[in-house]
Amino acid sequence: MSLLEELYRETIMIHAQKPHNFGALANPTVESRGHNTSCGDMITIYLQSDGERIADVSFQGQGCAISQSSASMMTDLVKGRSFSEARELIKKFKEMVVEGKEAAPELGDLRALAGVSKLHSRVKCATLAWNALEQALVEAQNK
Amino acid sequence: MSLLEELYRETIMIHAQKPHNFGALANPTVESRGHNTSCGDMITIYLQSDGERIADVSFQGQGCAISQSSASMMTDLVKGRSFSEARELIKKFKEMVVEGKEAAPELGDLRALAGVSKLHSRVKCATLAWNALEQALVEAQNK
Amino acid sequence: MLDAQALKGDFPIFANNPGLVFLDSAASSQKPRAVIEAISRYYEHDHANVHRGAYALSERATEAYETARRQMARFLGAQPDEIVFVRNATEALNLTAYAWGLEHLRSGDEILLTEMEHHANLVPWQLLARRSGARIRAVPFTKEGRLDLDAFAAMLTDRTRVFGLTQMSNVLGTVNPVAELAAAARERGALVVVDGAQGAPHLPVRVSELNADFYALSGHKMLGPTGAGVLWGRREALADLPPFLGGGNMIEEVTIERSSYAPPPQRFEAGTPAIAEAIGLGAAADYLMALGMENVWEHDRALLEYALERLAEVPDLHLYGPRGEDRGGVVAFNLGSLHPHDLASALDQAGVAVRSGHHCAQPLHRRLGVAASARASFYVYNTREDVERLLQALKEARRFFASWM
Amino acid sequence: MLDAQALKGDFPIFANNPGLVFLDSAASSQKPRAVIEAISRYYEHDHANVHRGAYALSERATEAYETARRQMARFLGAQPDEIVFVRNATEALNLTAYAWGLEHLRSGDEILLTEMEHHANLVPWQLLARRSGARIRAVPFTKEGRLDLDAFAAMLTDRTRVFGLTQMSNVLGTVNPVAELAAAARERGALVVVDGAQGAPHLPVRVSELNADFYALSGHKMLGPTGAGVLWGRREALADLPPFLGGGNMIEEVTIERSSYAPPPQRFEAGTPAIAEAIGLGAAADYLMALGMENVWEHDRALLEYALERLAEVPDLHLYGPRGEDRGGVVAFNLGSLHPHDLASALDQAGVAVRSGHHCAQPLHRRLGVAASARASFYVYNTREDVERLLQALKEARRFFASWM
Ligand SMILES: Cc1ncc(COP(=O)(O)O)c(C=O)c1O
Ligand SMILES: Cc1ncc(COP(=O)(O)O)c(C=O)c1O
Repeated sequence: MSLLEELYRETIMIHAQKPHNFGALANPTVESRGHNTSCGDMITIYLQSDGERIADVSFQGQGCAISQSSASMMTDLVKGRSFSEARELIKKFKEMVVEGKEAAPELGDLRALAGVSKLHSRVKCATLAWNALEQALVEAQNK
Repeated sequence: MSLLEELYRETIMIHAQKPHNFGALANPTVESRGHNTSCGDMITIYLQSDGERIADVSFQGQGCAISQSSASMMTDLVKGRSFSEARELIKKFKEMVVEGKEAAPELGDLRALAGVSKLHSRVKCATLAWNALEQALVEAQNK
Repeated sequence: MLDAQALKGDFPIFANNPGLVFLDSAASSQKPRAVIEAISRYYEHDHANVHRGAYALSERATEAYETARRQMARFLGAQPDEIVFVRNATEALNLTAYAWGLEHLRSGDEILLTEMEHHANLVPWQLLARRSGARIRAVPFTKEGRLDLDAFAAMLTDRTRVFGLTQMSNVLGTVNPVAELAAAARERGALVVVDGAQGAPHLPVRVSELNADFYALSGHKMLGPTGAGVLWGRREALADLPPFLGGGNMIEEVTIERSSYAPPPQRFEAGTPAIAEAIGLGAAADYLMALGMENVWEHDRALLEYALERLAEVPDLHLYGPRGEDRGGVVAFNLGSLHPHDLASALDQAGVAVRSGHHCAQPLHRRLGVAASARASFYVYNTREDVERLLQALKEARRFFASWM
Repeated sequence: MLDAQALKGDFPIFANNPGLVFLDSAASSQKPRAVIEAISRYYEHDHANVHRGAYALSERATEAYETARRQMARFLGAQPDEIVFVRNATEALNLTAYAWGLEHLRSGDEILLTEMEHHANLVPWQLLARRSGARIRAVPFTKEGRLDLDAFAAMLTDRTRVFGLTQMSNVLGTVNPVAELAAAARERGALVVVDGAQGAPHLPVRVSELNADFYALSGHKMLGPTGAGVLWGRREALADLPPFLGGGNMIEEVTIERSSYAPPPQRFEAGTPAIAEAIGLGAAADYLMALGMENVWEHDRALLEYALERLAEVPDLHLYGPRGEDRGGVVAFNLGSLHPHDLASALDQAGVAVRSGHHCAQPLHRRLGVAASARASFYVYNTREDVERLLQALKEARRFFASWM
C-alpha cells in the first residue's frame, strides 16, 4: 500500500466530503479559532459546556481532506465527554500523528489518520482542529 | 625596505606631528567635514575662496599619521591654486593611493604616501582630507 | 537557449536527490556549486568583520563584500552606491515603508497597491497606515489576470503618496507594465516602490528604466543564498531617506543624545552585514549574467508555453493567469474540487515538488474566488521532462482521487 | 580547560593563513569546519523554502530550521518559541525598540542606557526617542571601567520605561551585574533589554536567570555564520509585542486593509528567513556546548590574565578596563601618543590582527578621554603563543615609532 493509499482511506474521504458537526452552534459557550499559517487553512470550534463536560461541539471552516476529516471525527468522538477525557484523547491523538506512536484504540475511526505521522508537512493539517479544541477547553474553564 | 618603513617615512611623521595649516580659518567661505566611518576619524576643511581660486585653506580634526600628514601636505600644495588645478591634483593623488598608479611629480612631498596603495585599509585615511576638499570646492562654486 | 539538462549538473541538490522534479523556484531556487563554494571559500580563507578592520584579513573581507555590491549593481544596471544589502525582499519593502513612510505619510494620504501583491508588499504598508492614518487602496486585476488599467487611472489621485506594485506576480505569473504605470505615478508625485522578488530572478532588469524610486529583491530566489537581498534606490531617493535600523556602521558621530548618519548605502546597513551571503549573491548574479538574463527569460517562457499546452490535456484542471508574452514561468492551478494541499501531497509522492496554499497572496486568491491553489514554477534547471513528469503525476492524482472529485 | 592549539585545527582559516594571529573575535569570530559544512550540506541536500511547502524537501528544510531554533533554546536555557531568528544583535535591538517602543513610549518617558553601550544599543533608542519624545539617560562608568551603581540607583526612576545594557562591554571587557540591575529596573516597571552580543559567545548564559525581557545576540561572534542572530524574549514579553516587519509567514489572515498576526516566534520572522544561516548557527551552538561554555569562559579568562600580566612589560602602554573576575577576554589599549590606526597597521605587518578605532562605542571612548583605541580579543582558538606574538609585535612597533612618540 502506498503512503497515499494509506492516508487517503475511504473513512477519511467520506468524512472530508460530508463532515459531521459542521456549522456554528446557536449559542456556543466559547468559539475558538485555529490557523494553519503554512497554508492559510482555518477552522473555528464552537463549544457548548458548563466548564466540565462537552455538551455540544461543532466546527466550521475550510481546508484539506486531512483537516476536515480530522475535525469531523474529533467532534464525533469528544461530544458528551468530560474535559479530562477530552484532554486525554487530544494527547493520544497527538502522540499518534506527531510522534508516530501506535494508535490508541479509544481513538476509533481517527486511527485512519495514523499515516499522517509519516508526512510531516500534513501534521499541522491533522492537528488544526485539535489545537483549537484544546484552546476552547481552556477558555471554557476560565469562564 | 618593509612596507612599514616605506609608509612611515620621516616626511610623513614630521607632518603628522606638526601639521601645517592646522586650525580654523577666521572667515572661511565654506567648511566641509569628512568622516572616516571605519574608524571615526574626522577632519574639517576650511576654505577661503572667490569660487575660482583657493585663497586660503586649512584643516582641523584628529586622526592617524597618514590622515594628518596627508591633510597637512595637501593644504600646502593646493593653497593659491585654481579650482581646476586643485581638481587635477585630487585626481592625481587618488590615482596614486587608490589605484596604485605611479606618483605624479607635481604631487611633490605627497609622493611619500604612495605606499598606502598597498595597505587597502589605510586608503581611506589618506583620502579623508582630499574628499573633504573636493566637497568644499563644489560648495564654494555653488555659493 | 539554455541547456537545462546540462545546467542541472551545476546544482548538487539534483545529484543528491535522484528523480527530484523541483517546481518551486518561485518560493526559493536551488543553488549552483559556484555559489555554495563562494561561501565556503570565504569562510575558509578571508573571513573577518568588514569596514572596521586595520588588518589584511578584514581588508580582503571588505573587498569581497564591496565586489558583491558591484556585481549586484551590474546585474541591475545600477550604481554600486545605490545597492543596499538586506535579508530579503520583505526587509527591503519594510525598510522603505518605515524609513520613508514614518517620515512622510499623514492622515488622508493614500497608498496605492494592487490586488496581486504578495503579503510582503502589503502588510508593511498596513502597519504604516495604522501609524500614520493613511489609507490603502488596491488596483484590481481582470479575469485574465492583468491589472485593470482603467481602475488604476481612476485610483491614482493627488492623494496617492506611494504606489507599490510587483513586477511579476508570484501566482499568476503576470509581468506588469511597470515603467508605464510608474511614470504615471511619479508624475502625480507618488513614490514608486517595485517588488522585484519574482522579476529579478527571471527578467532582464535595468532598474534605471523602470521609473521607480525603490526596487526590492531576494537573493535566495535568484540562485543566491538565504539571508541576502537587495534594496535598490535611485541615488536621490536614497540620499533623502532617513535611517531605518540604527547601530554600528551607519553613523558618523554618536553622542548619548543624538547621532549623525553616514551616506547611503552604509546608512541603511546597520551592524555586521550578511557578508558571506552578499558574496554568495554576487556569485549568483555572475552565474546568471553568464547565462544571460534574456536566455533565462526565454527558457522560462518556452517551458511555460509547453506546460500550458500539455496541461490542457488534464480534465478538471483550472489554470490561473494570463496567456501571452507578459507572463513568466509560473502556473497556479486547482484540480476539480480537490484541496490543493491534498493534490500537492499526491504530486510529492510522485517526486514532483510543487507548493500549495495561498502563496502569501490571500487577497489575490480571494479575487480568484478560491482559498488556495497549487503552483508549479520553473527556472534555469527545469526541463521539458520535468513538465512531463508533472503532467503524469497530475493524471495519476486525478485517477487516485477520481471518486472524490 | 580547552586545548586551543588543537582547536585551531577545526578552523580552516588558520591552515589557509599560516602564521595568522587572529585577535579580533569580538568583532567577528572565525568558523569551525562543522559550521561551514552544515551550510554546504544543507544547500546540497535539503534546501527549499520553509514552512510553506507540501513536499519532502521543504519538510526537511523546515525540520532543520526548527532544529536550529531548539539548539539555540538549549544554548540559552530558553524555550524554542522564545527564540526569534534575526540577522544580528543590531536587528534584534532595533526590533525591540521599534515594536515595543513605537507602541508604548510617550513624551516624558525615559530610556535608561549606559555609557559603555555599543552603538547598536544606543542609536535605535535615539531614533525611537526622536519619534516618541522620550529622553535618553546613560549610566556612567567608573575610572576602573565598572558601571557606577550609585548613579544607576539615582537615575532609575518611575519615568524609566526601558533599561538597556550590555552584558559585557566590547571595549572594556567588563561583565555587568545584569541580573541584579535588571531586577531593580523591572521592579520599577521598566522593560529590560540586554545586549548579549559579547556575552553569549563567551559566558555561560541562562537567559531565564537574567531577569530580562529581551536578550540580543549575533551568531557571527559565536562561531556561527554571518546573517544569523537571535532575539530571545520572555514568553509573555513576546506574546504582548506587536509585529515589527510585515510580510509572509508572520500573518494569519490578510485582507487589503488589515491583517491578523501569527503567534511568536513566527510573528517576528517576516519573509523567507536566513535558513542556512540559522542551521549554521545551530551547529555553532552545538560546537560550543560540546566544549562547554564554562570552559570557554575559563579559557578566555586565563588568556586575559596572562595577557594583562605580559603586557605590563611594554612601557607607555595604556590599558583600559577593570581587573578582576568580572572581565572577559578583551584588551583595549593605546601605545603612547601613537594613533591606534598606525599601531594596528604595524601589528598587522607582523601578522597580528587587532582592531583599531572607536569599536562602535564613541560615548565610551569620550568618557575614557580618547578618540580611539586598539583592541585585542580572545576566543577558543587563541593560545598563549598568540599573546606572546602580540607582545613581541607591540615591542617592535614601539621601537619602530620610538622617535615619534
Ligand atoms: C556589545 C555589542 N553589541 C552589539 C554589537 C553589534 O553586533 P552586530 O554588528 O553583529 O549586530 C556588537 C558587535 O559589534 C557588540 O560588541
Ligand atoms: C512577489 C513576491 N514578493 C515578495 C516575496 C517575499 O520574498 P522573501 O520571502 O524572500 O522576502 C516573494 C516571495 O515569497 C514574492 O514572490
